[in-house]
Amino acid sequence: MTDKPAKPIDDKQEYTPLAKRFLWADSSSAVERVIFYLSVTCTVLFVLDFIIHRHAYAPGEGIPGFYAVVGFVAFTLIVLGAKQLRRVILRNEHYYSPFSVDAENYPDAGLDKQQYQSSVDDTHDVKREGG
Amino acid sequence: MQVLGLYNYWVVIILMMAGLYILIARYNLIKKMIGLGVFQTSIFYLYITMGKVQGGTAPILADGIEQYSNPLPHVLILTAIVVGVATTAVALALIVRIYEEFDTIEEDEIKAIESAEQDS
Amino acid sequence: MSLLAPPFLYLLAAVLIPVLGSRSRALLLLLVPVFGLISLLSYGYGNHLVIPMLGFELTFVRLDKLSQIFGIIFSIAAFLAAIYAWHVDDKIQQMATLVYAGSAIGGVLAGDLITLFLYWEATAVASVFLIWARRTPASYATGMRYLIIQVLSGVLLLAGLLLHYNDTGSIAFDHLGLVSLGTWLIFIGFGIKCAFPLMHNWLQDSYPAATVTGTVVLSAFTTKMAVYALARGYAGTEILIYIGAIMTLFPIFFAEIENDLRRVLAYSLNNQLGFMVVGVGVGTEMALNGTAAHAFCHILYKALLFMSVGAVLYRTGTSKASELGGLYKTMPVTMVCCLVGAASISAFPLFSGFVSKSLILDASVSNGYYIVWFALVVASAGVLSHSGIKIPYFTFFAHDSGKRPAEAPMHMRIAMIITAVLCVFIGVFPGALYALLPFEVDYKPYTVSHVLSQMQLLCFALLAFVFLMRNGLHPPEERGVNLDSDWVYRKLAPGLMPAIVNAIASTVTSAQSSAKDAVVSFTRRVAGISRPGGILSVNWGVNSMVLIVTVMMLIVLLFNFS
Amino acid sequence: MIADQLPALQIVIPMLAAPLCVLVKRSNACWAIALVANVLVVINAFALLHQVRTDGVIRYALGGWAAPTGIEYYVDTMNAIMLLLVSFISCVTLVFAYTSVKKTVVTGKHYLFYAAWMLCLTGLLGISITGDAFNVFVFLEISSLATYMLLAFGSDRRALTASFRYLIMGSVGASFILIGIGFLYAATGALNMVDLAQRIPDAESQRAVLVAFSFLTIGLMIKAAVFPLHGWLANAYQHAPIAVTAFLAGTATKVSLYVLLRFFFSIFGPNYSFGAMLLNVVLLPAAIVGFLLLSLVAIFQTDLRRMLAYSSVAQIGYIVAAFCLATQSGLTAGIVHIINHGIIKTALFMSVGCIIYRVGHAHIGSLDNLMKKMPLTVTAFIISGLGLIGVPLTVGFISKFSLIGASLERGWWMVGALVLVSSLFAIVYVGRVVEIMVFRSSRTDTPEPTGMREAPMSMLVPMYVLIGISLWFGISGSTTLSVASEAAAALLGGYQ
Repeated sequence: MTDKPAKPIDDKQEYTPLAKRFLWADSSSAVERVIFYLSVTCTVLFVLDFIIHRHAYAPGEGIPGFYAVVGFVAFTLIVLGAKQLRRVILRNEHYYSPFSVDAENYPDAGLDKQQYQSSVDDTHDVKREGG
Repeated sequence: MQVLGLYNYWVVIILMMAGLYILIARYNLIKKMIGLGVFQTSIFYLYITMGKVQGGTAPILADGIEQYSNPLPHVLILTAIVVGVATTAVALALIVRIYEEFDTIEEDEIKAIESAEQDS
Repeated sequence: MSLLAPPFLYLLAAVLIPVLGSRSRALLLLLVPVFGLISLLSYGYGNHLVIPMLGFELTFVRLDKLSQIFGIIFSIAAFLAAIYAWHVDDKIQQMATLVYAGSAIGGVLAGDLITLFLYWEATAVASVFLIWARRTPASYATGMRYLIIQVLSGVLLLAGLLLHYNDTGSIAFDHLGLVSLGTWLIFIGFGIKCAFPLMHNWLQDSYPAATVTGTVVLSAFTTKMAVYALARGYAGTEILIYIGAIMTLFPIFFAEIENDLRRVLAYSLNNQLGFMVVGVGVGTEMALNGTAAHAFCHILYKALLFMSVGAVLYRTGTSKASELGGLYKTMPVTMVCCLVGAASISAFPLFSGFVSKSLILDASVSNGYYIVWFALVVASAGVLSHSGIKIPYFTFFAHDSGKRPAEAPMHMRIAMIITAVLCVFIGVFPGALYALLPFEVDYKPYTVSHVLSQMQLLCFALLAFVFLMRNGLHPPEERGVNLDSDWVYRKLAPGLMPAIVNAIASTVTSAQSSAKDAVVSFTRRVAGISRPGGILSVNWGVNSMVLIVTVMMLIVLLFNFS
Repeated sequence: MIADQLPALQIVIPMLAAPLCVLVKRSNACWAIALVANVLVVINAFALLHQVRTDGVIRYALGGWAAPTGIEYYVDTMNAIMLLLVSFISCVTLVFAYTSVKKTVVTGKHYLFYAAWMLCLTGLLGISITGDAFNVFVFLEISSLATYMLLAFGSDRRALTASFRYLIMGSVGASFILIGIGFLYAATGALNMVDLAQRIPDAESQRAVLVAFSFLTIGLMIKAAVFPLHGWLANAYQHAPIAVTAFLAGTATKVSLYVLLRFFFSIFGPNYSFGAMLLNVVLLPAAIVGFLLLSLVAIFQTDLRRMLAYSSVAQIGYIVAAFCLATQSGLTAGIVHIINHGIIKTALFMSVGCIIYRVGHAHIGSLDNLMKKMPLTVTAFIISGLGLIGVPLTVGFISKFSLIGASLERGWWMVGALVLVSSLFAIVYVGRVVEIMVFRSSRTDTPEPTGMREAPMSMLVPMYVLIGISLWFGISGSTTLSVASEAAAALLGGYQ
């Protein structure tokens, strides 16, 4: 998506209380903090492996950090592998036919689209839907 | 000699083949009906021949007659003749109607007209 | 009483649909699963409703612990889907839902292969209407493809059951095993519905094409009925272990790069089925318990995920990851439910996936299938990547799409919350689920070493995600179509004829025109001779007909006198 | 008293109704007479079936002349079923005919139409009930002559040529049968079927019996429209008045198939027909090629009636293939399919009749979006179409299931497999029509036919009666299967 939409002007007060609790997700410093905690958790889990004796069934499973390594490596390889796969199999949305499911806009009939803020977003969205 | 002795069956076979041949080879509907008629007639002969008993006379109860022909095939074939006549009558009526509608009684011409209609 | 047997109850209700008003229809949809469940539980274990038909004894209700758990979860799924679809005012969809759910329940209760076949086909026919209900040309075409494959599965089942009957003289649906051509055909028939590798694509093709509510319904029944059928007929068949292992792995890659979130979920459904198939293949009591438990949990959290993505689609009109993002601001309830679903499918401790998936993993490792076990561990990390992270992250967070849709409607929220609560409940109190399983359970999911290893796996996978995002290595969401095996019949086969002609033409220039003519004329000839006016449907004249009669007569005489 | 005379009444009632129609001449009155006669005949047939199933075979000497001399009516389960099927379908189509005849047949000729109908019914019932070989020929010609007339009532002029061609082919076929009967008589001296069955084993070695067998085979194949000899059927079904097509599709070919059964199983016996005479070498390939090829042909048809006509020939192929198995289960499958196909094909032609009544034609391509305009008719078409394909819970499923089961039991895997293949073709040809009628929306360039409505009640009700019966038979398949297997047992057991 090259033409990223301009950030809509939001009135944060209109959000529900539940939504307000997640507003930190927009601030980069908070995200940094989450990553920090994640790293700490990972380290603790890794260290625990040396302290607590896990019961091993499969060969290699007993090695400390086995799951940590498998989790990290497997995830990375899957993502990178998929990325390579995409080079081979990605086609545009009209590949099968101009009317295939992938290319069609979801028909509006039966849908109950409701915009929270009607002022800014509606015109914008209509343009995008059409394109 | 036996082959010649069965000459009546030969007549049946020749008539039957002639009838079939006309049905296959002629396009004129009237001629087809003639062919069908010949074909059916051959069957009548077949039945009548079957009823014949060598040296037998007509199946009439009278003194001194020991052997007589089997009357049943004749009776049967009377029915078949009636059926044949009825068939011919219906067919001729149909031919008249076909001639009114198509202006021809040649089957190849009728088929040409029909396939033109089928396409439209 | 017999009319109140669960499958008949659903079918009966479906008949009522056309005459009811809009509200009472929605209510009926809600009530039928409740009564169906009551009716199901009121039967004792054993065979009921044995009806002689077609010269066979058909068993319509065969209740044991295996069919019971599937019957229960199908009823729950139908109930949840009914709440979720409360707003739908479409007789076709409502009727299709009832017939579909009823036949799926009928299928798992079927005590013989003929009854199974009847319901097998009924699910195929009923479910396609949930796709056609979108009423677009694309969904119609997709539905057609779906229907053909589903009916093919039924035809294979029928052919197999006839052969099997011929071999053994029995139509009982018990353990079959791969012992004859007949059982192989049945196996393949089951395999198609279970989305075995290379037979899987109907699933990813059709689920994103259905209606918002239709996909939720679709996700619950067809494949799990097939899992049940495999567990019943082919438990302990070793080939299933390897099929299952492949099934867990390959969809991950496709899911990772797929843009349509409902298709991502369809791939992830395929991957989860792999775990169940491995369980069936291992075939020990513990493994079968794992399969049943995983099917139970999976129906719930997959429905939850489809519901949340469906709610987004319902409000925004799209389910494409590239068009979404930042929705948490206005759809927080949906987001939280989606997170619960994501945590469940990723098997975080305290969520339902954890207590069921580990049964299968332990069963495979304790029977010595180490490589398969390792594949499943890798696949578990993969599940986190597409269902655990991708779905919630790119929908509700990531870059802000600027869309500010309203929160999902009340009934959808209720349905999602109930499902989410169930997911957590099972995760926290696994004993309730274990009590329903087909065999005695002696398993503690919450051991220190188990929780520790799972947390390690998941947290380091999360770390990898952060690492990849930070370094820009994670593939961005892009619009597009990813090719899959359906390419063979959607693109290759239709394109093959001209391609072959061209290949011949370019290499052998002299034979160019004749080759082209040959291929073209062959394809046309079949149509040509069959069309009106062609030799096969020509307007026969008397001459040719009598000629044929004569020739036939000759043939008959020839045979009779020889 | 009357209970003893049921076999004679079965024939006499419609036979008397025919001249009565000619005398009365008024359209509605004739229809009423025909209908009353027909209803009586249905009741009569029902009583006969009941009587046969409880008391066993009925042998009725016509005119009091005992069997070898006089003509005998012989009723066992097999022909009781045929009598009921024929008279019932005739009755339902007759109700259906009331409206459509008014529109298509020239006013003033209606009385002849109904008279011919009654004669045709007489003939068909006569063929089914008689126990005398020559009598079969006579009734065959009675029904055929009446059929030629009925066909010629078609509004299209091509009906005339279709009728004429059928006349020639029918006469050739009947003549072949006549020759066959003649040779049999020559070899055995008997015409009564029971006598024939007893005497043939002694005369088996004679060439005359052999020739008789060959002629009968071909003659019956023509009459039953078994593939390569089906050429007359498509045109006849396409151009006849639609009520007549519906009537004939359900009865005429089925009765001929019954005669085929009677001759090959009761008279010659399966050991002779399929053992010594290798009948399956001729008949089975013809049947299989027939159902494969003509299902394929049906796919490409542009006219709905012609499509159904070819599908009929294909279905006859199934029935004949089932007979060729020459086992109890094979015969049961064949007989069940005679009943089931008779019902669904009649219903299908009726729905096409409704379409023609309102739209004026049956070109498949221009029936788009008919579902909106004539929902009941199209629904009827879909339900019976599903039956034709053999979807579970329809009668077609019962037939195909038992046919495939029977072929597997005999060990002929290929036959079962080919039946499945041709079912796929059936999915295509039915599906294609349904797709057009239900899903394809009206093209914009053709003007909407104004005032198109659902077909009149008098056409819908009989159609739905048949569909109701077909659904009932489909759901409780045991009803038909048990009767059919009784009939098959009767045929295989020979004459007592």
